[in-house]
Amino acid sequence: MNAAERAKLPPAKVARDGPRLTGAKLEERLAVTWSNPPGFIGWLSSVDHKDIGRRYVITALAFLALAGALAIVMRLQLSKPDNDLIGAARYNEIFTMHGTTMMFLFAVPVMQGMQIYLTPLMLGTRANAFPRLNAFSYWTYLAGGLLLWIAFVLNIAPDIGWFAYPPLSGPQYGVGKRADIWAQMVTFTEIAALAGAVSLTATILKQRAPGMSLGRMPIFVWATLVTSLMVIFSMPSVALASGMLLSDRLVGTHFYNPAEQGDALLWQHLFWFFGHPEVYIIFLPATGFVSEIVATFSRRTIVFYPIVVMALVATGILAFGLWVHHMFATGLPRIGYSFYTAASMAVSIPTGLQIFCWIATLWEGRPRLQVPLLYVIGFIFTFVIGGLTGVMIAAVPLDLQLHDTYFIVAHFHYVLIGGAVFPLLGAITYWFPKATGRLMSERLGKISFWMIFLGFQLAFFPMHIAGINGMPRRVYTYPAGMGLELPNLLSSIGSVVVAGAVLLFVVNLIMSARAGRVSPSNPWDAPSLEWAATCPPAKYNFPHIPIVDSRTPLWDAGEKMAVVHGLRVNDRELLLTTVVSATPDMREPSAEPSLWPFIGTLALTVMFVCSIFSPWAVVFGIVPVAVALFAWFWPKSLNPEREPVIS
Amino acid sequence: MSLRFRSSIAALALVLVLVGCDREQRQTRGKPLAETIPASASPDTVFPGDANLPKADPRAAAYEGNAAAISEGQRLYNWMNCSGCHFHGGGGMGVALMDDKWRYGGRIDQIVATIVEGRPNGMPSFRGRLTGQQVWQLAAYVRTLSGQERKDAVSARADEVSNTPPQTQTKREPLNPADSAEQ
Amino acid sequence: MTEPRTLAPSFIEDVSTLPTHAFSYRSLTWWGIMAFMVIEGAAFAMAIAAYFFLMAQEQQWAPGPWEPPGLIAGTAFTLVMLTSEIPNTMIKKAAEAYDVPAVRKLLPVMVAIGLLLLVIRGFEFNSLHVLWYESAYGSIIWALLFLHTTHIVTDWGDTVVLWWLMRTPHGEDPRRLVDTDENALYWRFVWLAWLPIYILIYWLPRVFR
Amino acid sequence: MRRGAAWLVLLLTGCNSYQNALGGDGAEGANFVQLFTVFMVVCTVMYLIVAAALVFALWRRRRTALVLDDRTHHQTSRVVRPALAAWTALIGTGLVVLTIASFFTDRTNAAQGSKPQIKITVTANQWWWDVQYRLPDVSRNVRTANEIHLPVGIPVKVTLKSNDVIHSFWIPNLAGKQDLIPGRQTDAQLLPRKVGLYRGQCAEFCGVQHAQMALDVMVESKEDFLRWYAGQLKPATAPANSLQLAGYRYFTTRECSTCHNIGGTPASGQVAPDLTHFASRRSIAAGTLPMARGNVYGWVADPQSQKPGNRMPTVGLSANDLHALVAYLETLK
Repeated sequence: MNAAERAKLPPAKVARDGPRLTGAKLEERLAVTWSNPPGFIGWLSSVDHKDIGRRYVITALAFLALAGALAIVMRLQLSKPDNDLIGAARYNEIFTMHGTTMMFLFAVPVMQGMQIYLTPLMLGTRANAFPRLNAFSYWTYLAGGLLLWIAFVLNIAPDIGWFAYPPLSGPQYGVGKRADIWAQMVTFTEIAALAGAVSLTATILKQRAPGMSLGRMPIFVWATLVTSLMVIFSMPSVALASGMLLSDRLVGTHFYNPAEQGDALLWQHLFWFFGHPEVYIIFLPATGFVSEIVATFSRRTIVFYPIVVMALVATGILAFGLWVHHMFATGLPRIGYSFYTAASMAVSIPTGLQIFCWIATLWEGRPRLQVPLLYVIGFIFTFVIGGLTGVMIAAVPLDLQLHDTYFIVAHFHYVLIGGAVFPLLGAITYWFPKATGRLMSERLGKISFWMIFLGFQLAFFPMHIAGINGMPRRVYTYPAGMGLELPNLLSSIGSVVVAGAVLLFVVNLIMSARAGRVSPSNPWDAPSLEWAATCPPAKYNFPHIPIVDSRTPLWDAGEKMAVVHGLRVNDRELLLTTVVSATPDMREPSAEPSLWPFIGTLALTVMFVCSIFSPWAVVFGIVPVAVALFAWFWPKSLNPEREPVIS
Repeated sequence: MSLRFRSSIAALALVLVLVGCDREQRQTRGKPLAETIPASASPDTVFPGDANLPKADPRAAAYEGNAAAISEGQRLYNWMNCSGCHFHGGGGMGVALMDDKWRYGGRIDQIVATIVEGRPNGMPSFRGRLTGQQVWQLAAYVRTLSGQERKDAVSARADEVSNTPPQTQTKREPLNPADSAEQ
Repeated sequence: MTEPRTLAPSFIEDVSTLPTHAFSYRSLTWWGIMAFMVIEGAAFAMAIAAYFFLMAQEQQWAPGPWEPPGLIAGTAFTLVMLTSEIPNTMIKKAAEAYDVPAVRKLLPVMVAIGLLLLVIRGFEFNSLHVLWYESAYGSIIWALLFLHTTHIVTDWGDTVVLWWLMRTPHGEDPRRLVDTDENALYWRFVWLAWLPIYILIYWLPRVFR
Repeated sequence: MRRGAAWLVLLLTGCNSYQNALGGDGAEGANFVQLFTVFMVVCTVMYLIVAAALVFALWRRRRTALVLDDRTHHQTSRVVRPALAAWTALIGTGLVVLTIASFFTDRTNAAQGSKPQIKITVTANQWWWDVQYRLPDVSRNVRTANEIHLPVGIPVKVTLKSNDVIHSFWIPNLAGKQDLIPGRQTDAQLLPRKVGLYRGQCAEFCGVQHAQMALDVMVESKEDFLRWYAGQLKPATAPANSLQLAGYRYFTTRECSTCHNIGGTPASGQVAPDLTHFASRRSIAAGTLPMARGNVYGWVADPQSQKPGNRMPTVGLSANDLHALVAYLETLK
């Protein structure tokens, strides 16, 4: 029977004579089908979204620790005026490493890691779309991070700041290979982010549990969808910009050379067209965490779900119209600035509405003050300050004073730590039992929360004052007598407190993972599907794909969980549903574990690193990359087995 | 984890060590080498095409292929208005620096001597006008114009009007026979 | 802390009768391909924006001493690309009709066309009348052409492998016909993306001279 | 609460007068202070509303049952909808007010530079400022470095250029910042309102010594300014004794003059700060060191230890040459 004939048969007539399985027997078979190959090779080959997501989060936390250590070094250097703890050149490398690592190697990847881990569980599916792409995403991210940090160890770290303005990063002033390493690191991380975003988008659109229409998706999934689309639309811009920078530096193009009618501002436009959305790529998943935590710990659904979703979408769209507010001091036509001022201020409307909905949910519900909710409360108290200083610097006359000062440093740490890291820590505490099967210590959790919350205010609030007192950002020293001694000393003390709190959080993580209280499958009595899986989830996530008919399936389920039956057990079969209403549509096999994504990353790494030195590396290096990709996509041998089905 | 980690470290370290990380070392004060003018390289010991070359100067190693030194040299090349006569290596009133013809030798210490002493037919002496370190930096840059320096230490172009191909692509011109014999 | 609710399954719906492949937006990979087309489309859009940004720096375009690029190679390339949509559509239709022999016959045509395009592309680089290091104008023209060439190369490689794959027994699997269908879709993106670039490289430097 | 207290304490203890965005000593600076106050008030009110609502929401049901009520977790009480409308209206109004305030302040700032009476070109270099006063009569132009003198109450137009990378010109007391971008020309308008000494600083990261790229700004009465200007027009003081003469000789014939210019002498380098009236300035090396004999010694002897990575090489002067040079430089009032 050839393909054409087979396809003409009505689908229901396909021969099925496998055993109908259920209960423990079914789980046994599924566990075999969905397990990784044994040993280290199997570990490298894993395409399980839970493995990938966990690796992403742990790696990102390691980079957080490294970049945090650099922050402490910087704070020590700045703790008193005219300090000579570290020299100017080293300081510049350190703040570049700190910013670059935090933005590209911590904030974006950690959010994506959480999304990769949680999304399929929340959607009630067994794997994400394109699992090998997802594995490739992680390896590429790791390669980019290693490139940057190995360069730092070898004393050729970039020293151009995390936004690398040419001409300082260009061929004449960016001496050596430092700027190239920065630009290639950006290429790695942006390929990783794009690969992850493609996988997440397809997962969300096609793999939702039957009945989970768009209007019933958990808000975190909405945030993930918006974020992934933002990655898809914004990252190409920085890819192009850093590609042009590399070609300026390597083959002497003139994109950023004013003497040959290039323009240094071209970089700033391209970079911030990516760079501003990037802030929301970090922040929106955090608001997703907040919505989930608030709903669970208030024990009621989020008030005005449609408004929260619209706010996410609106923020995602507005984010692309703001980039010029990073360039108010560049002397562009003044009249155009008003538009960007208005747009930048307008962003506070959707954010303000989200905050309203959270507070209203707490007000309507019965809040339980456990650690995840404490982080949310800390988030609101802190983030709102950052949001309001953001409104200030959207105004051109204010920005011209405050731009590039410590006021800005304070602002974006309030937004990024208060707005993203606090919810992240809450989210880690919240989903920790899901990933490990054990609960984190509540007592240690509370201590570290209060330390980080108060330490943060101590470290970053005085920076507002330092900025107003005339301290530009990115200075390795400052003279005495300018009113900068006290704010800087307080900041330094606060930063040490924050570091201690983060350390305590990590201690709590490790101790609880080993010996924490064993968690039931739904320890917080949460409403969303990930809590229908066991803690930690089985490799196949769900023995039966659940059917959903509300936004809070676990609260509304009653005694029994509605599920579908009829998926293969000897094959990694997924249920695809329609994009809007999520009615069951197709069954499709998901990719098996494979070493090729890892090999593909190795080939890519060789190509990228060598292309720092010679343009020909792109030509010759693409061949092994192509070989790896084709091996990766080559279908597995045709499977003549009959179709055993579940249930 | 550990194997993958170790192998990437090894691979990257290999690449980076091969290119030499000290190639980017900034020496702001010209230490520890004494920055004086090479005594052996006075005009009467250097003749066109002379095979009687003095031994290579040990200081050369600190400047040849050093990205920071070459970059400083590039800046000085403009500051000292070398391009006024030599243009961007193509030559004009002064001799071309992009080609393989080195009347007074193309080794870095020979170029240092040329800059310090000056040469007949218009090349002024910079003795006492530049510090020793600056002269060496300048000489290191001049060598890149004919592709003598490693490509990973030079910059593709400066932020100026350029009518030469990018320096990272400059073909390495052979030095004249007398010099190649020495090497 | 409430006790975990053990939720026993209640079997509501049988999905075993659902198909295991489908064309167009029902397929999962279709969404992946769309996402990649959006990514690459965004990259082209940014490159085009950069082109206009750099154009605004100049008094005339093409600037200074540079002649606008020669038209022959670029126009020939455009014509071949447009013509290639005929076999491309045929492949797409054949795949959707499960006509494996037709797909096997037509794919080498696309491979040959890709090869021809790459050869013409070589002549295009030669007819730009400017080098990438001569001015920002040269840089952006080369960048646009280079960016598009990478798409020709990747899709050509993809088509070669697909051709090979379809000649194996795998070709009988309807899921591979979905792949073929989506490869044809991607080729449409490649030539559609070329049209604005063709105008930017070859015609604007004449119009604004 | 914590916020307000911190503001108070830190502002009172940590205030300086000569590099402070809240100084308000120029027209634009004063506009900033006004607008900043408006924003602070509005933002503080908004913050207090959010904080109060959050605290109240948490406090309201803190002792009610801990068990999930299956029946009520979807219902919304009646007050929430009006509260949402009120909140949206409040944010909307607040933003409109702030946007309008910002727009009109920006218009005022832009208008104030329309009739400048003095034109200055400031060119940024890694890591110092080249300052040139431009007059219709070119022979009366003055060139100095790292120091600007301005007469009080007179509008000034500053043309901004860069010789290398992007810098940013920022004198917080007088006005907001403006970038100096190679290949582009930008402008800043200054209208100083109060006599005094201010400090400006580069605000865009520009390389290894970005931290030490400051600018002294003297706002003087018109008479003082004119007296200073007349002084600047004069050529450099001639050496008066043999030590100074030796310094003069060294300067004009050796490494110094390759880069530095001293008006009225053969030293005519153009790539480093003009030193014609070096000793009359307040600081050395773009605000790195205060002007004092010891600092001049330290700087000339080994600039790389004072400001590592800067473009002035350590020459390796002999003790005699160093004494002579410093003696000569000190005469350049």
